[in-house]
Order: sequence, then structure tokens, then C-alpha cells
Amino acid sequence: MKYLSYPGCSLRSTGRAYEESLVAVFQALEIQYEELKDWNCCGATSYVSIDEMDAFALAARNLALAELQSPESTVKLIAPCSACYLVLSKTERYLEDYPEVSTNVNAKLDKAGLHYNGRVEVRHPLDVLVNDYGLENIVKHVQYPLKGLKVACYYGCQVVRPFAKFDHSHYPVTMDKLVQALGAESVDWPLKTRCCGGSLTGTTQEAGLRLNRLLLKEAQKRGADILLTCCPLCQHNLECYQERINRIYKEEIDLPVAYFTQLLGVALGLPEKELGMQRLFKKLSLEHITHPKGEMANAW
Amino acid sequence: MGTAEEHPKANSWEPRIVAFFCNWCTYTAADLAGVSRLRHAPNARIIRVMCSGRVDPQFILDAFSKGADGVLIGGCHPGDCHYMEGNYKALRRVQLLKRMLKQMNIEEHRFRLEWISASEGERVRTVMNEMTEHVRKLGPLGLPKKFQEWDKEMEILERTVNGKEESVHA
Amino acid sequence: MHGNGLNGSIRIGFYVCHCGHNIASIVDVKAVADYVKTLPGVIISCEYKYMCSDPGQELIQKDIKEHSLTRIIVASCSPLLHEHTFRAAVEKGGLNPYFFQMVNIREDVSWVHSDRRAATEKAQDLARAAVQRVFHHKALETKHVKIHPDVLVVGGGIAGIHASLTLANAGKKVYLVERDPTIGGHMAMFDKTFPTLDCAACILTPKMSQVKNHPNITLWTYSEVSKVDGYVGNYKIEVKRKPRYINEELCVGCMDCIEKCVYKEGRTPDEFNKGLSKRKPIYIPFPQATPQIVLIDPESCIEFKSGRCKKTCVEACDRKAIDFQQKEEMKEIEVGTIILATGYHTFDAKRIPFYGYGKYPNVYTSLEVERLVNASGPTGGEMILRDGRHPKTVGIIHCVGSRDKNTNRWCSRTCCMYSLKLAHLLKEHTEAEVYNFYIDIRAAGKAYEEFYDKLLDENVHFIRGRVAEVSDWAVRPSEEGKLIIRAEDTMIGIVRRIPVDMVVLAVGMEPQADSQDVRRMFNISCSTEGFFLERHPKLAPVDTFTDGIFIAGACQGPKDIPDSVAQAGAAAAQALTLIDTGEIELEPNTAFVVQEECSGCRTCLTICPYNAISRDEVKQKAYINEALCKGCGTCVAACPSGSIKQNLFEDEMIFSEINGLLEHTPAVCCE
Amino acid sequence: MQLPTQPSIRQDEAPQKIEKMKHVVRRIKFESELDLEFGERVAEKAYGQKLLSCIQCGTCSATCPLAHYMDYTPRKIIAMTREGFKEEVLNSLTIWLCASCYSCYVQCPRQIHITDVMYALKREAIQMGFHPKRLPIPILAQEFYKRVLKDGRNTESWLLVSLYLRTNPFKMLKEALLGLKLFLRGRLTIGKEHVQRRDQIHAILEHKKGGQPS
Repeated sequence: MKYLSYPGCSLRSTGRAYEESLVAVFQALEIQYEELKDWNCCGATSYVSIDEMDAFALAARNLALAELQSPESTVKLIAPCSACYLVLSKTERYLEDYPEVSTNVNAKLDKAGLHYNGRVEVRHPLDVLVNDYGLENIVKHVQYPLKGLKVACYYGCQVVRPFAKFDHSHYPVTMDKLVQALGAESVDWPLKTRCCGGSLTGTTQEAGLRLNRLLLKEAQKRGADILLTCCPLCQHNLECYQERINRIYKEEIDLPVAYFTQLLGVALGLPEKELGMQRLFKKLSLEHITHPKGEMANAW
Repeated sequence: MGTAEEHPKANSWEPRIVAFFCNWCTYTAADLAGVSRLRHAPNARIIRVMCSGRVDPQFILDAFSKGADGVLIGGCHPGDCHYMEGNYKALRRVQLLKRMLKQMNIEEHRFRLEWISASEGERVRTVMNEMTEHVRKLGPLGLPKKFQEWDKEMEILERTVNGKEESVHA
Repeated sequence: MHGNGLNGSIRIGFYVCHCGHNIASIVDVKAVADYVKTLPGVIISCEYKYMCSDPGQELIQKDIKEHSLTRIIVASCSPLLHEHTFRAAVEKGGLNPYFFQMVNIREDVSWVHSDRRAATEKAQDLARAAVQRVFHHKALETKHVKIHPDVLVVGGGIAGIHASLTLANAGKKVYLVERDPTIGGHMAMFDKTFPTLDCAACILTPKMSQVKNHPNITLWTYSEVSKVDGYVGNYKIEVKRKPRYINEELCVGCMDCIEKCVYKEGRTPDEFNKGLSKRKPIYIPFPQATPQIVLIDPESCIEFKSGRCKKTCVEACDRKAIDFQQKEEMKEIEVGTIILATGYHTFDAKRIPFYGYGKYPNVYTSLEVERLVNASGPTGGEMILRDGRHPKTVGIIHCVGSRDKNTNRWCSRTCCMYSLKLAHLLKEHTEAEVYNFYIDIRAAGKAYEEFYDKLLDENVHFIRGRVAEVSDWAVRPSEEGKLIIRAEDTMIGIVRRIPVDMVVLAVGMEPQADSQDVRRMFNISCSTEGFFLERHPKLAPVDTFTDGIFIAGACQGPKDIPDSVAQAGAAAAQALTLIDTGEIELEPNTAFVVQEECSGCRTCLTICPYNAISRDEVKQKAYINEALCKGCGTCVAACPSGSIKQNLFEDEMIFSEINGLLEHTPAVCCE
Repeated sequence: MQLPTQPSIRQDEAPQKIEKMKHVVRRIKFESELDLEFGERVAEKAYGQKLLSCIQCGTCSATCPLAHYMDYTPRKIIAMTREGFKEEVLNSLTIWLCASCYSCYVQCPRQIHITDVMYALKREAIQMGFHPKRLPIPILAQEFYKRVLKDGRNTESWLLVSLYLRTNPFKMLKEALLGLKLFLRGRLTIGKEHVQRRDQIHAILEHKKGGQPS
């Protein structure tokens, strides 16, 4: 089985480390995939605020291209960015649920010589890794168990909402199970899926920063050494504004925020550079991660 | 709501559907649809029978031959029959009858068997509307007229066989 | 035998009912009457405001006499509602009741259509079909069956108890079958009852012991109905009695065995206390359990698990009542009527993870709190939380699992009132601040609103807003260590965070998990949500579509104690009516074989689910036992020679109905 | 930006509040001021969401992470929409603060897709020119729209630059340091991303090549 991947715009800029680590992990685990050729922006949350049919059509172009590129009867399209994942899933779902959307969108695609037949299944890499590839298989590849590391798993909104395709909409556990399999401890905290504010940090900073502050404070309070995300926007928000939050709200937040694929890569023993570690603002302190034989983790 | 529902244009063709509903489940469900005021297409005419097992295939053929454009049978869900297994009997007959109707060039959508329990008033509405829409798309069946033509053909055939007249028709 | 019509002339009287505006506002009743007047055989065709009223019925009777009518058709509501009424009226008019035919133009026409022209046309078609049908009607004799005077009551909650006592006091023999080891049901678990706040045990336990001691009641607890055969008046029931491993005749309920059990402390979560305490493998559900007989739970008993117990319980019992070899026992009984009072199930609060039940120890369901505040409960009535604290603030969340399309759509009716009651009791026991989070307060019952008033005066907080989440996420120092309830105070329009020590989830009422199996066994229907379906929501609330089977209590829908008791009384009265009438009329819609035409092919023999058809090997003909035939008509449709006929549904009647429906050619025919 | 009502008085806002309190505000709604078809129109734009089935329980507001900052809680927006309070709804900050986290969508006991309703309201507000002129959120949406229309992909650095130019150029200076940090870590790109087949994008979105939403 071969996957198609849809990186999306963010993974080409602020979220580069996500793509780099994802590629490294997939290669290490020998998961077959190829990039969707000539993909376009999914439209994110903004496009639908302007014109919904255009928004669906824009997203559907990717689905139509995926069908052209893959011969499989069900095309599994991996979308790592939460916003892309949701927009593509929603397009897939609404095209099926609402005939008027389907007619309208296909009429638009038609003008570009494209058509969508409903063969695509949009998947998130977290889902693919844990449910397709399997935790038991991941464990076999672990070189550096993350013993003693306390991880707060943060899923954000759109991976699990509104379509809880692979986990609960408010209390997901997939990432927690993954980090536990890697040997780390997952911190039980109630804000796993509480919104980080999305693009509000750029537009309505007061609200955006406050949301991030609550999340970071709580994760830190519950003893997390690191916060893991599965979305480039969440990662950006939670990582880049820490200084500003500390300044404005007189907080003492100091929490590394990484992609789950990066930490997975660390456990698999992949080099720092391949995982895009140098792109993070805060270096992970992983000194206490030891080799199974008792050696210090060399890369750190 | 809905496309099928209501306001048929005066003097235009309207599908005519004969529905056989079992007393315990589907007829009760139709009553419930009424009590709940679930408006639906006015094209079906219900004949109440005690059990869908009572529906003789002849009833269905008779309805088509007398000008019905569609026939609907409603019974209890499998396992729920008030008479234990009458609906299974209905199902078996329907399977056979469907083949026969196919040979008579009666389209599949003109004949439908539905399990509707006493609590599914909403389902009555959906089925009535869907069925009406399907039949409307297929257009009039016009079996009585076809029967007349077939009768004529048979007559000619008979005459030919009896040698009273040489082939008149190609 | 009534009237004629057999000897020639068919004279039809047709009556179309306005039903006030119900029919007349959509169907042009005058047009229908005028049209029917033109049909062959119709002597009288008229419209009337309310045909089911006395003057309406008298009109029919007068016309029968004056115009020598031989067939009557009424176009009005559903035959399921008023066929009986009109048949009786026709019979009173001197005509055989089966010369009557009903046309449904209300449920099937005016209530479901809004186009006047189409509705009127449909009504005319249906009327024409009836006119053609009645030509083939025959005079029939109503069948009667005897009613066995014994009654089966299933379920020993308050509804079952009340129904059983009512019947038994009227001198009828009752079998009360209860699945659990004791009767009492949910009510036995409650502390006090709203709105009067009298203690549930005080009013229930006397009734429980009356049941036990009543000479007319056979009480089978720890038993389940396993098979139901027969029909109204003559049901054959098989009851499975599960082994208690205690000889019921010998046990006197001294409980010495429990004390002497090798387990010094209980280890199994106590079902009656909702797991808030532990019980031993040999136990009695609660002190006032009825019957006062212990039982052994083989799941946790060492003797059953390993066979190597010292069996101190056996030593302790001087009446030698303990019997590890006891087997399941089957009982067969015959009854004439059945009352189902199988009760309800509380909503599983874990299905709404937002409220943290099962995650945060201090989140409780309402039933658990009933046990907590109960003086005979696991804490002796002291409000001690799972973490050992006493609550200073309590949040009661209404509508848990109710009024929610993601779980159950219906309102569970009792939660508002019991939440108020619990608020009162919690305040009384702990002097805590109590917050009620509600969507709407439904206090519609005698003295219920007054009870709500009382709670308002008691300074209980009422916040109108459905809670979105309960969590331990503290953002202020005052919230540390508390459970935080987040809800919009919709009256103020602001989201509030309220820290509490204890959360009470007012869980809703659901059908029993096996209600579908039960309904299949008894051949009755369920409504969409899974509660048993009554024959008519207003006029036959305790009847079912199966004659002789009645329903009472929360198995029919969420209900509080007063309503359950009222329904139980009603169900008992309905059963009594049948029993004391001694017999019941049956639809004469049975099938019969026209002997001359039967070819003896045996097709029908295997088809009949009731084995009502046999074959006379001498005459080589099929024969139908009328007493066994239930009138489904399946054999009629199957008979290859057409020699089986079904009364009221003969082939000719249905063919003429089809013909009548379709005879009218549409104004503009197909191109 | 004008806020029709203020849900709470915060300390730092007190002076303006006192100023505001000097003026008496008329608060009454005449039926003739309402747009009675507004609710239906919005519901239709949100795939026939049954706004009338809302029981005003407030779950949406309580689960909304941004309700604290909204002028009307989401529940009120639903109530006002179905009653035809068009101006208040389309002028509200609420619809722009919705970050599409779909919490309400999932938890609504009436299964109303509130997020879709919010999107429908955003579209309505943009189309009718209702949103506050320099409110960055709708402008971000519009800039984003234009960028994708042109290149088929979005380049975050360029998007932010155009956003700040249109809303608050001074803010760009504030963000410059963060931008530099991102740039040094290779997380901001200068070159614009685009698709090969721009013609397909243009064909799909043909009717508005001009970049102006209909």
C-alpha cells in the first residue's frame, strides 16, 4: 500500500521541521509514499469565509488530482497540517453528504478538466503511524526509549473535530499511546484539544495570546517537560509567543514545543538535522534519555 | 420540504401508486405519520391487509394491469412480524415476482417492498416521497394500453394460426 | 344473525366526516359526498361534522331503517381508532357489523397532505374503492374466546407491585416474576420522594411485604420469563428460575451464613448501593429485601471458583438451606392476561465524557447520591465523598443524556424534580452551596411547582445553562483542587466557571437494555426510542397492539412514581375488565378452505406458523382449525388453487378495492 | 470598532465605560427594524441548519474557548440570527472571533453545525460590507483569498506582510523581531510558492479572476 502525501503550505515555511521529521520517520519506518503532484492550497479556514463553493472546489482539486495520480481503489491521502486535514476531510464528507455541493463543485472542476469521484480517504500521519503501521511495529524500531520524559500531548482542534475519524473529539489518546510506546510518560491534562487560537495570534493577539498562555501554563503545571503537537499552526503559536506571553502576563513559561514526529525520530535514533531540530526556538533537553545499553544519547 | 411533496400541477400526469400495508406495523406507522402531521406526496393509495404475507402476487399484477404506475408493500421488520414470519413469505414472493416484472419490462423502481415498524412514521414519509419521485421520473407505465396491444397481437396470432387470414402484419 | 344483503340488493349508505376542521379543511368533503352519490349501489351519500358522535351514529341507524341500507361506509379517521365504534353502531342499527367498511381520510389524507385538490381526489379514490369492496362483504359472526382468570405481571418495581396487589385484592391469582433477587426496583434505592419528601422505604416496604404474604400472589424473584405462547385469554408462559443456591423453603433470612462467610469483608461491588460499598459472595441485596432470602453469587464464591472452600456458611445454617447443587428450574403457567412493568435503565454517564464520570472520583450519578444520602446506605447517610471529604459546594447537572440528539432525544421527565429533591437533601445533610444547571425546569405535576418554590427559598442556585464540561483545570487559586463546571449563564449571557467539590449528574431514563428482546417475546411494539408502544397515546395508554397484554410504568416511557402507580392501577383495571367479562371478541378474519376447490396439494400446511392447517387424509383436503388461526392470510396468498379464503379479506374484496382505486382515469391521460 | 454591548467591565477599560455611561442608550427593538428572512437565509447558506431547533442551552458558549472575548455569546448569535437581528449579528465581533475549533459543532445537543453557521455569517458580513473596516480577521481572509487565487498556494510571510499593510502597518515593526527569528531558522521563505497549473486554479475560480469576492 502506497500513500500520497499532501504537505500543504505551512509545511513549506513555518512548519518545515514537521515535514522534514515526517519524511525522516517515514523513511526510517519504510512507509511508502509519494507527494501529490502540483497540489494547491486547501483554502484553510479563511477561504470558506469568502465563498464556500470556491473553497470546496479549491480543496477538491487536490482530491481530483490524487485520484489521477493513484491507481488504488481507495486513495489514502496524508495531510499532516490540521487545517489541511480538516478542510480536505470536510470537502470529502460534504461532497458525499450534500448533493448540491457535489454538483456545484464538480461543475467548477469540470472547467479545469477535472472530476472527483469520491475515492479519496484523507488521513492524518498520527492515524497512519499508530493505526496503520501499528505501535507494536514502531516499538521494534525504537533505539532510544524516552524513559523519564514527561510529555503533554496536544492535539489541537481540527484533527479530531468535527469528524472524530480516529479518536475522540475532545479526549483523544492516540498520541499519548504513541509516546507511551516510545517509553515516555504522557501527562494527563484536560486541554488536549482546547483551541490555540489558530490565526487569531496574528489578527487578534490579545485573545490568541491568552489562549496560548492557558495551554502552556497548564501543561507546565502538570509537570510536562515538553509539549508535542501535530499541527504547524499550533506549534508556531505555542512556541513562538512564549517570550511575549511571559512579558505581557508576567508568566514564567519555558516549555519546548515540538512535533510528535520529531520526538518519534529521536526515539528512532535519527540525526538531529534530519528532524529539523535546529529550527526550534527552544532546544529539547533530552540528556536523560539513555541508550538501552546505558549509554548517553549521543546526539544530545 | 421536499421535491415530491405536494402541489402537483393541475391536469398534468401524476404517478398513481397502490400500497399494501400490513395492519400491525406499516399501517400503524402511516397513522403515526398522520398524527405527527408528516406531510408527504399524495400519490399513494393504501390498502390495508392484516399481514404483508397476505399480499398475493396477483394483487400486484392486477394493480399494474389496471393502471398503477407503482406498487408498494409495507411490512414489519424481519423478526418483528405480528404473525411470526408472514413478512418472510412476502419477501420470498417478492423476489420471484421481481424477475417476472423484469420480463414484462416493468422497471425495478416501480415495485418496492419496505419494512416499516409501527414507530417509523418518518420512514413512511420518506418512502412515499422517494417512491413517488422514482415513478415520476420513469413516467406513466400505461400497462392497460399495452395489454390492449398485446391482446390485439394475440388475436392476430390466433387468426394466423387458425389460417383464416394470412399475415396481415409484419 | 343480523340483516341481509345476501339476498340480492346492495344498498349503500356513505358518510363522510368533517372531523371538525381536521378533515374538512383539506378535503372538500362536499365534493366527495357528491361524487360518491353518483356511484352504482349508493343510496345515501352525505357529510356530517362528527360521525363518531352520538348524533352521527344515530344518523346511520336512522338511515339503515328508513332507506333499507345494507352496506355502510364511513370516511373519517383511521379504522384502528373508530372501526369498532362504527361496527357497533351499524349492529345497533340492525345490520351485521361486518357490512361496514371504513375509509381513512384523516391520518392518511388530510393530516399528511396540504394540496386540497390532490387530497380530495385521493379521498374520492379511496371512497370508490370502498364502495366497490362492500359489494363482496358477507355477514359474519363475531368469535369469542374465554379468558383465563390468572394474570402474569412481569417486573417487581413499584408499578409491578401495585398492579399485582390491585389484582390480587380483587381476588385474581397473580404470578409476579422479577429478574432481580428482590422486588422493589429503583424505588427501593431512593432516599426520599418528591414533592412530599416522604421516605421511599417507609411507603414501599409495606407494599413489598404485602406482595410476599398475599395468598393470591405467587412471587418468583430471580426469575425471568423465557417463553410466551398462545393468545389473549390463553397464554402459556415458561418462567426460568435462576438458582440462588439457597433452598427458598428452608431459608428464614437470619443471615448467619453471611456473617460466617470465609470472607470477613465484602469484596464485590454491591449492586444495590451502586458499587459504593462491597458485599460478600453470599448476601442479601438490602435489609428489607423481599423475599428475605439470601443468595450466593457463583462469580465470587470460592466454593464455585475452586471447590476448596471451608464452607463455613453451610456450617452456620442450622436449617441446611444452602445447596451448591441447585439447578435452574423451569416453571410453566397458564394465564389469560399479562402486565409488563419491566421498568427502565439509567443513562450511562460515561457516554458523555465531558462530565468526567469515572475519571474524577467526586462526580456521582443521581442514583449513587440517593444511596449516599440514605440512612441505610453505604455511609449511613453521611455525605462522605469518594476522597473522604465533605462537600462544601455541589453542582447538579440536569439533562445528562436527555434532550440531546447525540444520546437520547427525549426529556426524562423525572430529573428536574429529583434534582430539586437531591438539592434539598444535600443542603439538609451538608449545608453546602448547591448549584443547579438546567435547560428548563419542568415541574409540571401536582405540588411540583410549589416544591420548586420551596427550593428557591432555600437559597439553591439555579443557573440556566447546559454544562459543557467538568474538569480539574484550575486557572485561579480558588479553583485549585476543585472540579470546575463550565456553563453559560444564559440568563445573564456570560460564561461562568464554578468550582465545586462534588458533581451530581442527573442521568436520564432509558429503555431496558433488553427491551427489544422482551417486546419480541411478547409480540408487542416499541416506539422509536425503544420504550414499549401503547395502543393509543391518549385513549389507550396501557394497552398494546396485542390483546391481553398491558404495560405499566417506565417501560412505556419515563415516568415518576405517582404516574407509574396510576398506570399500574389502570393496567390492572384493564386486565380485570377482560377477566370479569370472561370472554373477548375476536376479529372474524380467520381463513377457511373451500373444500370443493382444494386439490390437497399441502402447500398451505408448512406455511402456517400456528399449525392451524391440517390435512384430512381420507378426503385428501386441507382443513383449518378456526380456533388456532390468527388471521394473517399468508396461506390464502400461497394457495395455488385459490381455495383458501380469508374472512374480511377475500380476494374479491381486495381486487375490487384495487379496481376501485384505479378505475378513475386522470383528467389528462398520459401522452 | 464599535461593540454593541459589553458583557463585562474590566478594570483597564473602566475610563471608557464611565464615559459611555454618561450617554443614555435606547434599547428596544421594533419588529419593523428586523430582517425577518435573515435567519432562513443564513440557515440556507449553512446547508439548511435547523436554527429553529436550538433550545438556547448555551453549550456552544460554554465550550467555546473564545466566548470570553465575544460581544455576544454564540448562543445569542443563534437566537438573534433566527429572530432577524441582522445588523447586530453582522456587526458583531463574535463571528470573527470564531477560530473554527468545532467544539460547539460536536457538542451541540441539537446537532446544529454552529461553525458552518458562523462561516455563513462571515460570508454574509463580507458580502454586505458589514465588517469593521480595519478589523484584521476578515482582511486576513480576503488577503489569503487573493493570494491563493493568484498562485494556488499561500506563502505565509507574504500573507502577513499584506495583512499588516492593510490593517496596522506599525504592527509590522512589532512582529519584525519574531519574523527575523523565524527567518534565521529557515521558517520564513522569501520566494513565493505557486502551483504549475495556475490555469486550472483560474478555471475553477474563473468567475472572479479579479480577486473580488462576489
